[in-house]
Amino acid sequence: MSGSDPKSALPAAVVPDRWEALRELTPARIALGHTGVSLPTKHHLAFQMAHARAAKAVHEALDPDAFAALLAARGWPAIALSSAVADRTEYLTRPDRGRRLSDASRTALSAVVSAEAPQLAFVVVDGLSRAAIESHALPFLDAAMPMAAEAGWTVGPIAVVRNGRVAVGDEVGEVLAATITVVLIGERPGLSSPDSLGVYLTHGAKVGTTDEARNCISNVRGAGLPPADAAAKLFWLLKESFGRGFSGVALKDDAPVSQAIDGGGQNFLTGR
Amino acid sequence: MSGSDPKSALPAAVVPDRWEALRELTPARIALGHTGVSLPTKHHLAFQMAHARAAKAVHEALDPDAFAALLAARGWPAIALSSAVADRTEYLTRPDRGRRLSDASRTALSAVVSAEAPQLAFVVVDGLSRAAIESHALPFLDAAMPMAAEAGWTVGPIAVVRNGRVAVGDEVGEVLAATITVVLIGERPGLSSPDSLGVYLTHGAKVGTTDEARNCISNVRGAGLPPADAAAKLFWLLKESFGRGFSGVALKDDAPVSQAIDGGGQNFLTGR
Amino acid sequence: MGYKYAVGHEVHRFDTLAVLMAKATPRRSGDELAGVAAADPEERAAAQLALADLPLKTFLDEPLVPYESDEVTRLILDSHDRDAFAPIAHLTVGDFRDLLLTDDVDGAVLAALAPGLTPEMAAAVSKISRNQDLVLVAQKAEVVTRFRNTIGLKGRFSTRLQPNHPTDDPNGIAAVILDGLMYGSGDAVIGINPVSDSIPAVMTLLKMLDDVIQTYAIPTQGCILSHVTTSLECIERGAPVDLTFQSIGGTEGTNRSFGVTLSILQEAMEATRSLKRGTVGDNVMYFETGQGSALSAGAHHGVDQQTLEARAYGVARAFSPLLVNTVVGFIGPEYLYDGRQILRAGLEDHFCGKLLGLPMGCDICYTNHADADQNDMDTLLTMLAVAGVTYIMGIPGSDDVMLNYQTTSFHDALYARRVLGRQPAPEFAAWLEKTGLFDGETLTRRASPSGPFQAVLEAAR
Amino acid sequence: MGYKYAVGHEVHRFDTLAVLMAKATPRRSGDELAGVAAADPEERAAAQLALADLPLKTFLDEPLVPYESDEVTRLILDSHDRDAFAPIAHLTVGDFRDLLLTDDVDGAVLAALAPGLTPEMAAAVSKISRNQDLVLVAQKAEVVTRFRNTIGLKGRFSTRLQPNHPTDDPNGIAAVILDGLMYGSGDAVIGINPVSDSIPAVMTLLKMLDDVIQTYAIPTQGCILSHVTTSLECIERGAPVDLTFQSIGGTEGTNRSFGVTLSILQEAMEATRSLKRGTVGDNVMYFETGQGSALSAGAHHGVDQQTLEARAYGVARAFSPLLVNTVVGFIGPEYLYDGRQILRAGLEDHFCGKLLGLPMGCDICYTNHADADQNDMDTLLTMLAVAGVTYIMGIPGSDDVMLNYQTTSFHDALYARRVLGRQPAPEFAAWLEKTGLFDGETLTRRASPSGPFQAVLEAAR
Ligand code: B12
Ligand code: B12
Repeated sequence: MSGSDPKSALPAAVVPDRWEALRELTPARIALGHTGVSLPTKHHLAFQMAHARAAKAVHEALDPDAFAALLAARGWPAIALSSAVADRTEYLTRPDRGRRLSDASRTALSAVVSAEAPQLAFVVVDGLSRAAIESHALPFLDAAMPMAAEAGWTVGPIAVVRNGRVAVGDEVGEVLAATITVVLIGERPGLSSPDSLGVYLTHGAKVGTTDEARNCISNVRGAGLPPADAAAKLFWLLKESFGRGFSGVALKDDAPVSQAIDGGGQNFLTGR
Repeated sequence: MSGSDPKSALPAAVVPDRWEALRELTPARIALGHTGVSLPTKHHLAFQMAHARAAKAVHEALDPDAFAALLAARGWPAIALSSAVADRTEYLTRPDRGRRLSDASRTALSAVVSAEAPQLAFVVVDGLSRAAIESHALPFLDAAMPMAAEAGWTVGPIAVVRNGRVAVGDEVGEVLAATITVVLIGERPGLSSPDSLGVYLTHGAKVGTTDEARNCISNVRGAGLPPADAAAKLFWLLKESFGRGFSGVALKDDAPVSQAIDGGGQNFLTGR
Repeated sequence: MGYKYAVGHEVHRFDTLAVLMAKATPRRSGDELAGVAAADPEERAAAQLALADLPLKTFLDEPLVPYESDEVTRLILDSHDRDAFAPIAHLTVGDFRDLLLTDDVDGAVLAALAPGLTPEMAAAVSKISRNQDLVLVAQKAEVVTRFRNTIGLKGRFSTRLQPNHPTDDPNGIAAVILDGLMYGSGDAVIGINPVSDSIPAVMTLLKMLDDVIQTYAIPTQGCILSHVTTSLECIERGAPVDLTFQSIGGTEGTNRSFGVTLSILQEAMEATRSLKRGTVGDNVMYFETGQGSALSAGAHHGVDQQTLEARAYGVARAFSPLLVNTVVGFIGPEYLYDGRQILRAGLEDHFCGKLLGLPMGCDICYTNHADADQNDMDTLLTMLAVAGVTYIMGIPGSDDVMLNYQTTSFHDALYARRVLGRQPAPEFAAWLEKTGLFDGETLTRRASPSGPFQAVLEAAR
Repeated sequence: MGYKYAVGHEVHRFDTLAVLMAKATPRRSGDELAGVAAADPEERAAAQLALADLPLKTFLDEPLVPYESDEVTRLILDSHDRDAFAPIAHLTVGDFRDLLLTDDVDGAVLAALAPGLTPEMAAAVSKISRNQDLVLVAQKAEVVTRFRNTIGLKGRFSTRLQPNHPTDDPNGIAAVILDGLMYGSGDAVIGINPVSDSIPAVMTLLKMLDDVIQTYAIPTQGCILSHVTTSLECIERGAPVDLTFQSIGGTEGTNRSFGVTLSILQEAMEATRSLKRGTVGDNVMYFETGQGSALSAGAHHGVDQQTLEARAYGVARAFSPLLVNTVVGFIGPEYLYDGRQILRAGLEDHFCGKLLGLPMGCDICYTNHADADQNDMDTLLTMLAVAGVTYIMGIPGSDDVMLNYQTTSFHDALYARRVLGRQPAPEFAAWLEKTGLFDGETLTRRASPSGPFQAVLEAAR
């Protein structure tokens, strides 16, 4: 948009905000300025475009075979599965089906169950963001798998589920008879965060488990919690959960907080 | 809804209107009363139901064969046709297709064209109300056909068109080379008038004709203009149109008005 | 020539200004029917971004409908006021939106700008505006017109009393008029759509309407919404015509399909004015419009329906109408598919009309073949009332028993007045008080109206 | 047992009260998912007609969710105030709608009725109400609550400042708080959703929020929206907690899936009150709700989602909250498919909450997987503002960068205040004036704020 013309009787419309420098501190859309009480055209239309693109991305499902192959290439046994949902459109309105494996997948998964139940099962689910899985699931597992190995926890085959919800992990965990099931899932995409990964931990997961029995690590991504840090947080929670025999609301994250999060030194607004 | 309870501190809600007797004069929803400034529950919900039923009726198309058979039974040559629309859902969003005959129908119609072009062509079209055709098209034609015969006008085969718009008559008229084409069509259904018939007269109709070139007789139905009266009005317009060689905006209905319509005697509101 | 916008690797191209305008329009079935709509929301957003960068003056240089062959284009460009345009001549469409939203732009500034705006400019800025912008800007505008009362003042909200009857029966129509008056309706106009085009029938109704207004000394105007040529004939024959009505569209071809030209409208305005029936002003024309009519007439020139609708306002303003009305959901789902599309179109139309300096009302309505219901209408009604709509329709129980569609009821209008504290036109409000029909303050009916209505109500018991 | 309604030859039967309620509900995807929705609009209309004839007292005799196994049902029925109910005890649901709309029923009458209403009664009457009824009735209600300022007065319109950050970084959060304050946001609460459930991280944020409020002497309250048990632990550890937050649902099972019970909520309310941090009142709870959560938890008992939502308000009102908020489009299309369903649900929720005597706000929002956009939000925002919504969310540029959804922006709130002449809570408005941040009258930013903000803004250049 062009600047104002000095010959014009009408004043420049957009009033910028004086604290644009604070944008460094947050990905939030601050200091947008205003025209009257309203959002300037520039920001309004940028938002429209971001929304159009975000909404489009929701309709892409993961290719579980390709992703399972990546895992296998790392030497981790993996199996490609699908939820009971038929397609992406159905996925949006049928969470009940997204929480269950398809019949074929349940059969396939049952076929790989080993005699000894694993302590840990990882379940990789596209959820609402394929991009989250494609960008952050491998880095996360690259950090988490060695930790598990070091801790001596047995790990079942990694399930990769297309069109799944968080609770699809319950069925996987139940079939594998895992002590703790960890679901990596694509969180719903935000305008500024198309690739946010969520990590859900459930002790003794089985079909019908509800959310009070899980713990959650959210916003795993570049601008959020880096995958490696998320794996470290998971590790802390896993230890607690194995130790106490449960997960969920009663299991609080009481690990010491890193410098970055407790604000480092001074807060610019309070001076404290 | 029950009346008010004398023990209650709260007054009766619905205030009736004192002119309910005027309802005799009009099918309009007058004298509904009010609660505060709002419509009483009773009338609000009756309206909802009427709307649900009216909206449902829109989705029913005419069976042109059955209707053509009825016409044939009266000794009038008739032909069942269809517009270029595939189904009722498409009908609603594709008026362009509803204005054209399907390829098959055009071929079929061409096959019945006679050497001598008719002066008059009737086209019966379901439009937005199959019920209008089923209720009023025969009574209308029962009055109109003898008038045409008496006037000595030659009449082409009656076309019965499913899923058509007014302008589908233009293609029929063009194929038949009729001097004047008269379309009987189901008007969009109202809440209180599911079966309203419209009659459109076009002199020299051909594909591409627009509405300024037509005349219209609307609201042909029980509570509106009775079919026989509509036929009489059409007869007046036909005579004028044949005489002057055109139809449309420039052809005004200047026939004397019946008692009923010029108000009979006194108007209750003005006393004049 | 052409316009483009790049997003990431993709470049969106828009070959012509008409394509750019069409693709920048929020989704609606009519543009899809015409084959001019954006393929998806991303293309739409790209078109909006490209349109925002377009200099406003482009619309003066590149007519969307050819100047040579279209009298509406000629009217718009020939009557464009360059001086009024000067203060915004350097702006892009995006800048213009920003400007309209500033606090400095108030009703007076908008009024001064109006003659400098073409309908295409108004349409363009509406396309890149959010619903809230359409409300906020329109609310600032004040367009005042007069005939026997004063329409459009701030804080006022008027209604057309629409007493249609399937056989034009004068007693049936009178019954609805009485019902409406008792509900405080009718300050914009008492306007009857006659079911027939019969000149004697229309003469009868004109006489009856005049009798009602005289008998009860109602400070309002009457109108029979027959074809303009029928009204002209009635004037010729000495009928008491307050306002002359006509449906209009945004291209010469559309108007031709309606059986009108600019010169017929001019003739009608002059003939109606010559009767000098207005007491406080001489705005004598009443126009109705609605998105989709140009496409229906095959006269849309590849231009989107909302832009053509704004061009219809360009026609209207040449005749200083008392009232203009977008009959927004009237035609059906082929142009506006559902409640959401009707809502958006209603807000756009009202905004564009007000920006162009017109006394915009809205027939907030839907048909039984559209995917819409009373709740959708309540929503649009509330939005438009906040936006300061000049008037809406008033029909008993929302059901037009002749035109076969649903519009706002007498009750609906009272709801809007109540929740937003709006009043009828001042002369009419005073009359309601005086006749004891209605308490203007609380909008409640009085138990026993005094004056001339007493007898008629007594008889109707 | 059973209910029926005859239309023409057809008789519509509804086997149970739950079926009747569900089928009378305007269409939404969540009820279709649960398999309880009406088959078509005709069945819906029939259910509404049958529901209108149902005596209100039926809801006292026939619990939709069993009394024995559900503590929410027990709470609702055991705390029902028969005296307050007496004036309407003889009414049907339809009569009740009629009554609510009368002029005699004003804010005071509504307040007196509230303890006599069960959530199911409120839900039932909302189901047979048009959008305009939901606005008109809610507008009459006045629910006032207090902590450090006064929320909910007539003519006021508050906002929660929601400065979320994807890593809970205190400086990042502070940047958004500043942005919001400069736009006049935050009088309802400054409320942060922490990305983690880490107790130390939450402690840090609580301290920071308290510092901000103290440093600038802002007459408002802070809240960290962690799980109630986390808040309790923080109180234990001496953190400065103003308000305690919790998501709640309308059945015991839903709440259990959220990890809460009524007794935990009671404990939280008492612990928070014991800190005595409020200056003008002691409403210390903040609740969020939203249609669909019960079905998601498999705890819906075959009851429609809107009725269960109203039951969540039944839970809320037992704890005298400062704020209640329906996060209407938050979960996604499986419960509310598109803008139209979100709009209707938002109006219903607000209406039911106000009827039950709650300080209802609305998170006017949508996700990227729903068929909704900013225009839909503008519409709901305008409707709710007319309806007198207590507060809405304020987020920079509508984009929550942690929760991943779109809600109302600081600008949106100013729009609503501007077009409807609403003001922030009185204490907060006075503070905005005093600090020179903001001109309360015109809602425009002042060129140079005085006081403590000057330095911080200078540094941010
Ligand atoms: C929808 C409608 C319109 C729409 C048409 C939209 C469209 N393009 O689809 C709009 C708003 C543009 C319109 C305009 C006018 N209309 Co009109 N319209 C109707 C309505 C409500 C429904 C018609 C219908 O259901 N048709 C059936 C469907 C299935 O077929 P369709 O092919 O889609 O419809 C076509 C015709 O309806 C035609 N059409 C619409 N109105 C008119 C009017 C005349 C005189 C003619 C010849 C054709 C015509 O337009 C459609 C597209 O071609 C009727 C009232 C009714 N109850 O029927 C009045 C009605 C037919 N219209 C009427 C009038 C007067 C007009 C106008 C002349 C008003 C004016 N002063 O300008 C204009 C111009 C008409 C023209 N020459 O084009 C009168 C006719 C009176 C008479 N006996 O002559 C009616 C009866 C309403 C009334 N009483 O006022 N109209
Ligand atoms: C949608 C949502 C909700 C919805 C869930 C709706 C539904 N039933 O579908 C509602 C509003 C009910 C909700 C409630 C709560 N939520 Co929540 N929620 C989210 C959100 C925005 C998106 C989740 C998502 O995309 N999932 C992926 C989809 C594809 O899978 P899904 O199977 O459909 O989703 C399931 C899970 O998301 C689960 N879920 C949702 N929230 C939570 C929270 C916890 C702790 C757990 C274990 C599970 C869980 O519910 C869904 C159905 O089972 C995330 C933030 C984010 N950016 O991801 C926060 C988030 C996960 N929720 C959070 C919190 C704190 C809660 C509450 C505990 C708040 C409270 N104080 O009560 C409650 C109760 C949760 C519970 N135990 O059930 C936090 C978790 C923080 C943490 N690290 O533990 C997050 C990260 C947001 C935040 N920062 O505040 N939530």
